[in-house]
Amino acid sequence: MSNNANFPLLTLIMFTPLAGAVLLLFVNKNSTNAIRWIANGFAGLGFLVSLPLWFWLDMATPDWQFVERHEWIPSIGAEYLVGVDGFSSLLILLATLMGLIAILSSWTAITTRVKEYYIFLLVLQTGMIGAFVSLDFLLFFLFWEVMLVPMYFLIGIWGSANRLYSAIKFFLFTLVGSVVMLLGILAVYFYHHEVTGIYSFDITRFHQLNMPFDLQWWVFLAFFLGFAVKVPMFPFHTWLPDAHTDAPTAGSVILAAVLLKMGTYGFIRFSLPILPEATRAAVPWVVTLCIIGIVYGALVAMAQRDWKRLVAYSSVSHMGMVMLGMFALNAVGITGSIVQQINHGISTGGLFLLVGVVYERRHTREISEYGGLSKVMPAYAAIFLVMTMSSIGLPALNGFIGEILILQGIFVVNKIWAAFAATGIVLGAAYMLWLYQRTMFGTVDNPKNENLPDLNLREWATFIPLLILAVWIGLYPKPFIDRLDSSVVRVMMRVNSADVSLNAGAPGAGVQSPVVSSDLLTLDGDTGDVIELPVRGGAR
Amino acid sequence: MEITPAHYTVLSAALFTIGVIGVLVRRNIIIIFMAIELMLNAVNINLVAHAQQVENLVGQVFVVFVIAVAAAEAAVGLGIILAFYRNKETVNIDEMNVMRW
Amino acid sequence: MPAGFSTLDFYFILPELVLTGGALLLLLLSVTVPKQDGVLLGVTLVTIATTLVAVSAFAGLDETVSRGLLAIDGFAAFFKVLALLSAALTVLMSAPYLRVEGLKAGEYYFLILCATLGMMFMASGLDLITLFIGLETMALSFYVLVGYLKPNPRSNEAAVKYFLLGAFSLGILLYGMSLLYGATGTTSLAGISAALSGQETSAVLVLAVILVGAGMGFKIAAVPFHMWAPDVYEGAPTPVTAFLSVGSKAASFAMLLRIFVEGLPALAEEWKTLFWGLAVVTMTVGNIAALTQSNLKRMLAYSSIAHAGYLLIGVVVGTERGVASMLVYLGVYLFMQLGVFGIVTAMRRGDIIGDELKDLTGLFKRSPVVGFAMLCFMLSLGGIPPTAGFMGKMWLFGAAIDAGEIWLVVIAVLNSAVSAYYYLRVVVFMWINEDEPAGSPIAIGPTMAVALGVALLGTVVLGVYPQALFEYAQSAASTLDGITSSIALR
Amino acid sequence: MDLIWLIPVLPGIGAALNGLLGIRYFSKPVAAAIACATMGGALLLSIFAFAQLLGAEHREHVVTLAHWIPPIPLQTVDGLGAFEAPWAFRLDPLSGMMILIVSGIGFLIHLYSSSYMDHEPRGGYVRFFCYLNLFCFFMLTLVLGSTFLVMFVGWEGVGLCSYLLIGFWYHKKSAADAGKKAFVVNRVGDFGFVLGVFLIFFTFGTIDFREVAEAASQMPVESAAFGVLSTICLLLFVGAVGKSAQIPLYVWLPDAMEGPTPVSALIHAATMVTAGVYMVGRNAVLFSHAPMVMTIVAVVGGVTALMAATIGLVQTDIKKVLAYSTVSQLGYMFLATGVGAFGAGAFHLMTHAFFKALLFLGSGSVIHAMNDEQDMQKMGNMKLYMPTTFITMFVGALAIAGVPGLSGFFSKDEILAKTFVASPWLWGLAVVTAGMTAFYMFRLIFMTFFGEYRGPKWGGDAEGQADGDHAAAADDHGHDGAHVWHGPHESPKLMTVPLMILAVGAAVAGYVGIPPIIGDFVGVGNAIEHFLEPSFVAESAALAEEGEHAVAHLSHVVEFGLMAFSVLIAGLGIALAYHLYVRRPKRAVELAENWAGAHRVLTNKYYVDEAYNSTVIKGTMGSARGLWAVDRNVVDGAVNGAGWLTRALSWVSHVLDKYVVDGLVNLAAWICAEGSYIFRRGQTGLIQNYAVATLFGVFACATAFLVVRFMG
Repeated sequence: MSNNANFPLLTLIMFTPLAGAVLLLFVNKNSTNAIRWIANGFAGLGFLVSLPLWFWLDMATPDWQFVERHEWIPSIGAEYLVGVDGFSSLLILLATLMGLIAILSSWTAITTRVKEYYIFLLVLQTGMIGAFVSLDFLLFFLFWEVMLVPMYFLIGIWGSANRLYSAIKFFLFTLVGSVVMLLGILAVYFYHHEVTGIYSFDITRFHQLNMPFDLQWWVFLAFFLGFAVKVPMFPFHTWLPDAHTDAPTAGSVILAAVLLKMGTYGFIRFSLPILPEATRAAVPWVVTLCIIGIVYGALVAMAQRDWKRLVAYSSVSHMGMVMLGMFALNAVGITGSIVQQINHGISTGGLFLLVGVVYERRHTREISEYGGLSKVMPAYAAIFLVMTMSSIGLPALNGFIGEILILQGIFVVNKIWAAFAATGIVLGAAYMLWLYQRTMFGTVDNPKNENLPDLNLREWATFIPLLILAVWIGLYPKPFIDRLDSSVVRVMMRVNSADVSLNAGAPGAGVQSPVVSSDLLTLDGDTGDVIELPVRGGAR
Repeated sequence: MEITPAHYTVLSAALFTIGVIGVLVRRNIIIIFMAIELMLNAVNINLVAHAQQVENLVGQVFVVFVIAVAAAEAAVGLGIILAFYRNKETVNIDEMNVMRW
Repeated sequence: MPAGFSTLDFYFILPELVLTGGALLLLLLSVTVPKQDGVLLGVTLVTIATTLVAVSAFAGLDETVSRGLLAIDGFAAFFKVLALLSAALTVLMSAPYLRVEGLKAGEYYFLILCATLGMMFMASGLDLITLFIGLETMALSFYVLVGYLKPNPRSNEAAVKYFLLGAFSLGILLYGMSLLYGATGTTSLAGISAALSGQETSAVLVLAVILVGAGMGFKIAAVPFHMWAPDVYEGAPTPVTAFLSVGSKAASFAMLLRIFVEGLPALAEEWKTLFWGLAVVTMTVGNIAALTQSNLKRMLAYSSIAHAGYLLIGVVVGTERGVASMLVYLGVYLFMQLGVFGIVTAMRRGDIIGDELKDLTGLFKRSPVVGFAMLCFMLSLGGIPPTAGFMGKMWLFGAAIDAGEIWLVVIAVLNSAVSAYYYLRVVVFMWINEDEPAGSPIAIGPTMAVALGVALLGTVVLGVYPQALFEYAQSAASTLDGITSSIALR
Repeated sequence: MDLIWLIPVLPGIGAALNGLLGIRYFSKPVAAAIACATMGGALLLSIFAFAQLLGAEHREHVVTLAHWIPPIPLQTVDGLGAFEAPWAFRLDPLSGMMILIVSGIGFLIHLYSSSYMDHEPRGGYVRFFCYLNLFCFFMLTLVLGSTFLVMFVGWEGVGLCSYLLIGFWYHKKSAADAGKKAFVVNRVGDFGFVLGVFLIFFTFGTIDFREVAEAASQMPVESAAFGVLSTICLLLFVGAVGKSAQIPLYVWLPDAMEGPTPVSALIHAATMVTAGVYMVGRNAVLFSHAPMVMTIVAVVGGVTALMAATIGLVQTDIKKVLAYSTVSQLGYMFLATGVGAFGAGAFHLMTHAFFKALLFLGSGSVIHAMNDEQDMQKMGNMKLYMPTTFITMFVGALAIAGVPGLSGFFSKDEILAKTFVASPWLWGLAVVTAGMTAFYMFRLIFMTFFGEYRGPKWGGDAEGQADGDHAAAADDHGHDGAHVWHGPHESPKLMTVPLMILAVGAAVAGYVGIPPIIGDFVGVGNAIEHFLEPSFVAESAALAEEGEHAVAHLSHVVEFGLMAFSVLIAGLGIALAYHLYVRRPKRAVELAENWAGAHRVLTNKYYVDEAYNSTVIKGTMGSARGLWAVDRNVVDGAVNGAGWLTRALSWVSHVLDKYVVDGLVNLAAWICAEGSYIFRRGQTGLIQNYAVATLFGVFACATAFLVVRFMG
């Protein structure tokens, strides 16, 4: 186990924001500037402490890294088990970065109940990171649900007109999905106990489980509901436009950039490797939903008059793309899917930030209220252009890398699917450029827009990291793709071991390797499947 | 005709049913309470009859407890009804619907 | 079975004796030392504490005493602890309430202790008669407690309703018991179990199961025997409602488990089916009816009905895991439910009744700590991590999945999602609605602070680190006779 | 040659400098200097590289900079492969020619623009050069890219720049619309292109041009069945159709004339639009293995050439004429590639780049002189005011018309000859087109430079200044009323010098490709075709094909006849134009009136835009709106699936919509709430009702058991 130093890095990353939240509890709620500085400070600190994940991550090992394992609820076998691989480390970095940006972007946007606002954002941050680092399924679920509450408040208190409705819709939708998912988790847990005699929520153990197909199928459905709502996949997406539209800017940014990734993360981390046969069986169905989502999201986006809602629907389309790559079930598709998750975080997060900038100035999101912003806010228009291009997958920007990998991945599986999905490219360009044209181009018709100030320094600071990332991933995605290798191989070993041989012997190949034979158990008598007991569940 | 425990059981059932119907149809709280006492007494008959049938005394012991509890219940119950009457000047059960929905 | 009583039998009921002594002392003091509410409170708490110590002294025992009438086992001990804890918290939150309402404290505490005594017997009774006596001891005390606000027509009405319907359901319960006695010739649970094993199920036995089930269903407020609950919860003094919804419910579940798991394993198929149906309708009706309530106490009544539905899942599962998960849930439920009612109690101040939802408006702004506590309780009731309610539900649903009760548990999780709506509504009033609240700020006295503090601590700590409770419940459940350790998956 | 990656990167640096710093800090001359300098650098490097290439034995050089997408295992037809994409650039004869064209013409246009755009405010000026440099960066990447994906970077990048530059005057709605249209239509083509790339990887396990060509050359020619190679080629051709504005995706190009004229010259004449032709040429091996697709290419090219030429006959906007001419000429190039004459296509690409850039820049000069007037009906006799522009444009027109001795003659003749071999029908199309080309080009020349001056008055004349929309348009362009127009005038040196250089190019560029019929006399071969040959064949096949090359040639007599015929046709076209527009201008109007129907169809460009608008665009937007309505009302409302009826009703009724619909979620919520009220109503407060409920429970249970027990 590499990187398994005694230093509890992940715990530190996870709880830094929470520490900030706790500290904020003791600050007078009227000293808003102090609160802002503290919140920004802790968010920045949170990002800084997460940086070692980039530099210290060992890309050569197939094992989990930075693992911490402590007893938690021994009577049911739940543990405080955290660890990362390339995939989750990237998402954590995305979360800490976007969290920092979201908090920074709120400086002037939020003027009421400032203290609570930052506390919720910081708690949310801890929840997100916690979900990404958890290797214990119960712990994961705990964090997964913890995120709901602060997000609910962020939408409900600081949102716009329809905020209560949107907040509750978000909450209930996600809750329904996740409670059903909990049932799936428990089913796997008990099955694991049945065949091994060990009570454990350790997903590295679950990753070695060979469940009978029927059970897999049901558990898959349960997981699917939980994750698909979060992604969100068509037809479970209806909460998203509402939530995005009504959330405050930072909420939208976090929601789009990180929270949605929970769903896709869940699929890659749990559904695929734990339930490989069911996953394979579900491919046509899921892909159908993905394609519908891609086209549907794009078309509906085109009809929007609300700037934020348009971006929200584009999210539906993009996340459909992400799911599509994943269910190609080959290395290129899954890599593309993960890269596209990061990209979506950057570009859609950026787009929401951009909407937030003008919303703060004009307090409207009606597209028709704008026009000709290029003239009054040239820098803004330029950044918006880059984000738009990143969003529609212009080569040499980040979105392209993800899209091309996803489409190539799905293409070798089924050409027709790829063709349908690729229509998203055309439609994506259409609605984004139309948006760009309606807002940035034309003459400044609306007198209220004539004196809008361009970006200030703080706003620049929120965009610069995103721009850098967009160009970096677009031009040289290798560092990102390289660190996904072992994560992808881990999944591939389970769902499609035929397609990983290129890397056999290289990173990740060990995932399959030595297991103890002393405890070979036969399940279900008739099937004669043999379950191999994990010797080293990866993270011992 | 010999009177068997089965006959008592039938009697008990009938008495119980009368009690239940009493509870359901009467309007006066006191009478409803009496109907409930009828139900309890149906239970008592049942217990005694069964005690006879199974040839042990447990049933009869049970009856003693039931009677005692019924007495206690009557005491508490009448007190409560009295308090209610003091406030509302009525013991009509139809007028007892301040709290609903 | 020993031939007669011995001093040993008295030794084993030492906790109950202590409690009785304390209660009697209290009654005496209330007559002799007027206006000494503090003293009375102290005596009550000391009594409860001493009893608690005594109960824990017997922890780990697994004895059948008093000629098979009582069990001194982990299961009983667990429920006794629950009863005593809920009594203690109720007493703590009652003190300021009694002052506001101008009620006599001595009798009140006495009745609480009596009810607790009844609960303790319900937990350890091994004979239908003992259980019946325990049940009535508790019920009679509650009849009076519910109507304790004598000048208040709502309280009166609640008392009458509770009393009449309680007596009515008692009749049904007793009739069922008499049928059981008739069929088996004994009232001892072990005897009934032995007599029934291998016996063909007869219609009479089924009827007995239904009648006993209905009687117990009334006590735990299972649909359709729940109708009293909303009215009584609303009308009763708030701390009594709290005690009723926690202590009485827990003790009734203890009795229910004793009767069905220990006494009627032979009829397991029948009563599991019965409780399956009851569980489904109970949680569904409870949750849906709660959606539109505007009175907080009434809403909590429906929520408590819904929770009874969840708890019934544990009965349906009926395995050791199922029972253990029920115990966990009851333990968790104690903290969160008492916490909520504690806050509702605290809302009663000056001229304000404070049990309407809109009374909560801006609560967070007025007193953030109370608002935060309420948030935790609501999340916990809704089963959302990281609160205790989640751990309870998770484990309850887990037991059901383990037992293959998939559909039941699917219905349950959907219900729990629905329930989030009305719990969040409370949160909306407290946190989000910005209108200026009416009335004086909430003052939290020291006793109330302790009560709320304990409840909050329990809710949060058990949500993050429930190991102790899990372990305790597990060991308690394993001492229940006739329990099957596990049912194979599917 | 290892530094070829610098060729695109240099303008990239220029763009970055101007974009990041320039917009805020640079003055106009500085920005223009940076842009021109980087382009000049690129041009020098290109010349240098090209010279090295000429001298090299092995005329292919690949430079791999770094991994872009590192290898990831992926299934292909032949088992497990690895998908990877390096940042690799390839210099070979074809790309060598292209970089010369791009950087050469690009450089000239940079120079030209520095003067042409001078009346832009500083910010816009710098922005323009930023975009222009960026375009060159992407265009050079496109032509130098060694794999399909690197090419695609440039491919999409030029699309973006085209979008930005067409919409450069974004405050004009038409400009912004045109930019968007260009991008989206191109994306439709890209859709085909990427699918083609995917299929290429799936088939060959690589996306490197050379490797693909080698692998394809080993596969049988798909003359009988429409196999995988044909599919690939068809998909790639869809991409080319989009980029190079062929039927049915040509509609964006005429609209693209909304951009500044240098942009039209660079992007929409000389370079970007030829990318499709370049790409097909780049994949010559693939295409020659797919004869059916070749036929499609040829037919599409031929038909486009004719159709665009017919539209060009009647346009009065000077730039629109040139735009349709460009579409038409691009059709010519596709016709050439379609009949297998890749060399001829590339040759025409090059000559076209010269004369069309020349014509566009010339027209820009005219427009500039006319104070942004583009309507030829308002010009006339301009040769008087701007002789340099007139002479250079005249040369360009002669070249495009195919007058012997000028560049267009050689390349067009080459194409006609090759087409005749392949299909006389297509040859017929091409010749008719050639005639039309000559006609409309000289129509343009005559309307603009000859005849009466028909434009607005100038000087202190207030009426002339206030003249309707024309003045307003001028203001829009940033003149801000401060700039007073002093009538048509010759453009400054910075503009005319590029024109002259291009005119020379347009005149002599053809001599690199002297057709054998003439070349044989003077002892010069067709240098360019021979030079480009290695780019169009697989390495392994190159030697083998050496011998059979001559087989396709026509006899000299036939070729000479064809050549003479096409020259005759061109001459006829010019003569007709002279007749109609110089000698008897009224005749043209009469003709238009006599043939009003045809004329209207042509002026309205066959109503293709309208057709697209009413089908594709309306359809898309309609489905978008419809789906949104569905999303708001149905999907959202369908969570429980019980809401069909409700939804249908709410559709009609806004009131219902408010309370019942926003979807199924709300419906579910509504059902719960209603259920809640029902349950509440059950709670009557009456004890006896409660007791009844209890009894009901008991009876229900008992009945259930009875039923199960005794019935079941």
